[in-house]
Amino acid sequence: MTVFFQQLINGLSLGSIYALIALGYTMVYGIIKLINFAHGDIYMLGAYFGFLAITYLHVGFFPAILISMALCAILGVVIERIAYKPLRNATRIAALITAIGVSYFLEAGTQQVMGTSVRAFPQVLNNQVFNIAGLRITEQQIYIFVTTIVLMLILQFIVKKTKIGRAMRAVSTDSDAARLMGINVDATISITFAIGSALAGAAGVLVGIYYSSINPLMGMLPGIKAFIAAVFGGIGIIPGAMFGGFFIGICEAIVSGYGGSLFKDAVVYIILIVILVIKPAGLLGKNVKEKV
Amino acid sequence: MTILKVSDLTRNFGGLCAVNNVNMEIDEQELIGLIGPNGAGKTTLFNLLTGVYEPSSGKIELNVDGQMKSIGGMKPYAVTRLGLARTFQNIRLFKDLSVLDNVKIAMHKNIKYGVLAGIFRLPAFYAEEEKVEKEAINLLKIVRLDHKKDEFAKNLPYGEQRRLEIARALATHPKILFLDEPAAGMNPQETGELTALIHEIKEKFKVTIILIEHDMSLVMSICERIYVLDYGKCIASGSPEQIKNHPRVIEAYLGEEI
Amino acid sequence: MDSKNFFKLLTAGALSLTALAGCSNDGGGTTDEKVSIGLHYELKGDAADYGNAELRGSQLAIKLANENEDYQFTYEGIEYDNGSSENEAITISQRLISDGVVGVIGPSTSAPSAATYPILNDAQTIVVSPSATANNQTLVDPDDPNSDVYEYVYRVCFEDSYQGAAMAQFAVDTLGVQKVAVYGSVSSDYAKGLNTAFTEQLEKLGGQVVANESYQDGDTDFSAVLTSLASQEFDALYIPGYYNEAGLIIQQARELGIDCPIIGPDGFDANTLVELAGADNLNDVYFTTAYTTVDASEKLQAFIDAYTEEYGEAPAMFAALAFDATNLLIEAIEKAGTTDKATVNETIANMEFSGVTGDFTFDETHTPNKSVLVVELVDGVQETAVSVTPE
Amino acid sequence: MKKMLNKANLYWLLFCVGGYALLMGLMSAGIIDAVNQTVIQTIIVNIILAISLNLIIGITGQFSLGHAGFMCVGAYSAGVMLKQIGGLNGFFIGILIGMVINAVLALIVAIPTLRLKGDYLAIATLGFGEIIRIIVLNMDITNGAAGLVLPRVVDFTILFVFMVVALLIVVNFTRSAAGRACISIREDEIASEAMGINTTKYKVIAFVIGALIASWAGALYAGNFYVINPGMFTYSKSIDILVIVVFGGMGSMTGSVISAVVLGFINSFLQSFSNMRMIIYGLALVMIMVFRPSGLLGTREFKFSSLFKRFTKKKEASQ
Repeated sequence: MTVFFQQLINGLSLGSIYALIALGYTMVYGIIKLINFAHGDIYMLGAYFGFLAITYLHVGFFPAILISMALCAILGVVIERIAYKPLRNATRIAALITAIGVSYFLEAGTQQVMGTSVRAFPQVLNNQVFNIAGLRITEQQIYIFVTTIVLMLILQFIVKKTKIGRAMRAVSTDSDAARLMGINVDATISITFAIGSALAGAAGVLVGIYYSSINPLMGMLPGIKAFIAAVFGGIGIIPGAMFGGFFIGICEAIVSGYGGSLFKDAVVYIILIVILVIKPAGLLGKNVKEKV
Repeated sequence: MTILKVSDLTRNFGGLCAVNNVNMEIDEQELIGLIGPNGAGKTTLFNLLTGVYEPSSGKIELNVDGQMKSIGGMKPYAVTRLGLARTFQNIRLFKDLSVLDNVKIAMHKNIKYGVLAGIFRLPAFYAEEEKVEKEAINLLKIVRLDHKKDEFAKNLPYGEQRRLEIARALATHPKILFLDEPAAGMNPQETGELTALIHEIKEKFKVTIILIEHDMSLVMSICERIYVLDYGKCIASGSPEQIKNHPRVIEAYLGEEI
Repeated sequence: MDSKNFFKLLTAGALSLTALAGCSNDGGGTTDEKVSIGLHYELKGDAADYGNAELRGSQLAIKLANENEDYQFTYEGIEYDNGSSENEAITISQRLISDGVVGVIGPSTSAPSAATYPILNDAQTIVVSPSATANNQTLVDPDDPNSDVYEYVYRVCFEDSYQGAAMAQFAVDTLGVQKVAVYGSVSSDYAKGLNTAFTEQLEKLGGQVVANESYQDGDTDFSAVLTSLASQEFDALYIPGYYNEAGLIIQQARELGIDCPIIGPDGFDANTLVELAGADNLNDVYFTTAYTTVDASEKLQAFIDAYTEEYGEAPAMFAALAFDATNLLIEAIEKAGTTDKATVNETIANMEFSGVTGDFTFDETHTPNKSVLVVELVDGVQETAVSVTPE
Repeated sequence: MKKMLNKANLYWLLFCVGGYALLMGLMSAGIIDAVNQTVIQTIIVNIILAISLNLIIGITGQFSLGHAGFMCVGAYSAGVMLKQIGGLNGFFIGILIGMVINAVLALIVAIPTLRLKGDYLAIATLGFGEIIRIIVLNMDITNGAAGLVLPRVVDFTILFVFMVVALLIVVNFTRSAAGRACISIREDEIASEAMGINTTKYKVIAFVIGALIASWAGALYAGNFYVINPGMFTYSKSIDILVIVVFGGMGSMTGSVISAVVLGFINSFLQSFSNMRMIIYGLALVMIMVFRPSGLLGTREFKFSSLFKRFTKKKEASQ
């Protein structure tokens, strides 16, 4: 039983990271219905920004994460303006291909600039270990979990209680109507990209600290997993993305922990498909039938 | 002879009862009007009859070769195959396809060659395709769109799009034709033409027609019988004369001119 | 912007890139007779880490050769990126053939290699592979040990089965291990080949694999599997795989309190392993390799110094292997005194080569006869090296 | 029979035979060198993949990202049979086995998931494709991650014939009643169903045909390119195919063909740029989409009949 709870803790740490990436996916999707394939690469760049900040500016954990979030936010907005904005009225699949192009560009560009090899992420946290009731919890895990929860609460506050959050919800429901109500739709979309990318940046730094290894292709798989997490919880729904992220993290940990590490991805996909077949709009999503 | 019988039909959406215990009995080749204020449940009733929604309770029966067959809850395509065809309130043409293709698609259930015959271009393919083309053009002639057969549906003016929807519905060889607000957005002249067209179709195809319409002059001039819906309930039915003077109808339409 | 302008833009872009490429291909040459060597590596994509390390090794070898006044030819490396894709590897091989190379160094990994060999061999172009370690990789049909060897294909690395068996021998004989947990990669045939050979030899010597877990290359979270391993009993943990994952596994394993010896293949041999695992965690860690910095030979030390000076970092095993592979080809060309491919090929087949990863000749499968060294790490530093031969 | 020999069909036949003869001639004369021969082989495999995916995405409007999975099954069926039986016989038996497996798999995938819409369908099919790959990765007969090393048994003629047959099937399907039904699903599923079309049935048919043709592409790949391993059939492969389809124009088979050719040569051209090429490729994708979001051809098709029309019109004008 202890092993099971230990796996749960492992899964929560991994799930926190998926959840942070999934939030960005879900926000962008909610507002312009774009599967932003490049989001996983923003997360990767977040890790590199953190790496550079710690290595060359010799900053600590919190400054590193803030620098990385700020740079990722800027990057997200720049990408949106250059690559996605011209396609706002094109088919969604054209926008998707653009996102794939951006993803290739960021990956190959990072390989070119930073080199292809794996970098060891500098350790800025003491790795103290706490033993609680036979369970091993590291200081890093606590940092990851707490940072994730705090960021999510801030996000929830922004979306639900602030003016910009209201604008985001309005644009996501009906961007034309929002424009008529005097909302600056372009600015709102940019802010959504900024927030989503900042969260991915934070996830990048956290993952760097947790696993102490970063490389230019590290964003591909977590990007897909996070998208699955978002779909799983009901894409466009913020609590859904959090829930999906945690669920997938825990699921992977438990499957690998019990000897199925080769099938951990397969199990995630199977659960996803089953959920979608039973509840086509995701776990927390509402089934909206098209009006005839 | 009864062709469609609706008994105690009810549909709830959450707490809202959109269609409440509606009973109808429609004879062959009747021309029926379905009226009521906005939100009365007319389109929901259409959607129930054509299989888009499943009834919460109640029965819908269709006369199929002399037998009354329950069709409530059947899939829309199955209902269409049994002889019910419809148009949509908010026009649902295949916008990026040609006018001719719109009609051809609707003839699908009557095409007698399979997928493989299509892929390998067996003789049946050529024979059937020729037939389909001829019939589709004939239908377009009836709605006076044959000269526009190669245009994209989305490029037609509004009135013509409505007529194309009617032609498309006819292409399924229906026994009952449901028209959801066919005159919406038309000017008086177009409405007049439409009235003539509906009469022509009824005579030519021996088809039963049920239409939802807000244009009372149209309804009163062509419908043989009228059902009135309000808050999901059928509050009156009868001839146009009877409906005009029915106290509950006047109440429901208070402020609206009949 | 209309389409006309767009195409103008595209053309302009393409032209400027062509110009750029023209510049970069212009290496400094001194003599007229330039000998082209194809450098066919994974510079982007999943295996880019290994490909880039090898490219540097090859470039250094060519640079040093051109500085060597005893050599009669000037060498030029023609680089291509196969993007870690087998399909691309084929066209690149054909490009190299039409570029008129004498020989090709690369690719780094087995799958693109398998796609390349038939083409290069048919064109009688020599291939010296730095790191295609798969069992029977140099044979026409790798599933049939009796099939013909590709006449023009050589490799300078061990075969997987050889060093896997050597590690099992060392574990039982020297470490006195009986029960071993294996946590290996399934993404590469390298790791799978090692795993099979290790297990076979271990069982032959009376040992036992008590747990067999797997990961995929690119994974970063091993805590789940290691947590369940930590609750089992074993004398050693064998990690057949490369340093990128092995480094993290060692770090996470030590943190979870797995303090038995950790053993692995030459895939451990890179500075990245130390960076990822942390020097403190690298005690009681052993790996098989062909070359070691312990009591480094003069030749090896010279290579390490030259490499460090050139690139500002210590070479990984991949760079050393590529350095040897490239030097092997260059030396053969010098020795044959011609760029005639058949003659050079004959020279290689009978050559006694002395490189930074050991002195060797080729056996009948064009695989080197090198002795396996087992290196021990103490605080992340190579401490001792012993030679092992599997029985 | 008479109708089959109409003008357009005749011209297509001439076009195919002529194209084949021309390419064959250029190859044997050495004007098309080895590099470009391989590029052409790759393009042919990509054309088959693209049109089969186009049938699902472009014609029927079902966003599938699991195509690599079907290709994987085709490749491994042919690969395993090539190992077991060997030669062209083994290859063709492998193709048949691959088609049977793929038909079954496509049905298993299609029936539950095709109820899903848009991106939900995309991610569910992506999941199925990955599941297939993970199973192949863990099987013994497929030799796991190492994959299979195979002899080359396919030549240009076989590739070309398969491509023409695949094109013929997809184009004829699209221009038959069933194809019209599929297109109507793409345009408006509700209206389509109201017109008496069993939308589920036609989605499944299109999906199965697409899967079968994708399995040919996989088999041809295995028989032509020496090596197959599970790493080739990740979702990135599905995305690569999607890129070809979208770049050519969704719903346009002509577009898919042209796009496969153009991207194939762009890619080959970029090989000379060594490690800059993925960066350029990514930028090119973005630029192409920004400037031509509906792809090269949109939904337009090349037809000999419209060529005649234009020609006769010009004649009339000149008279």
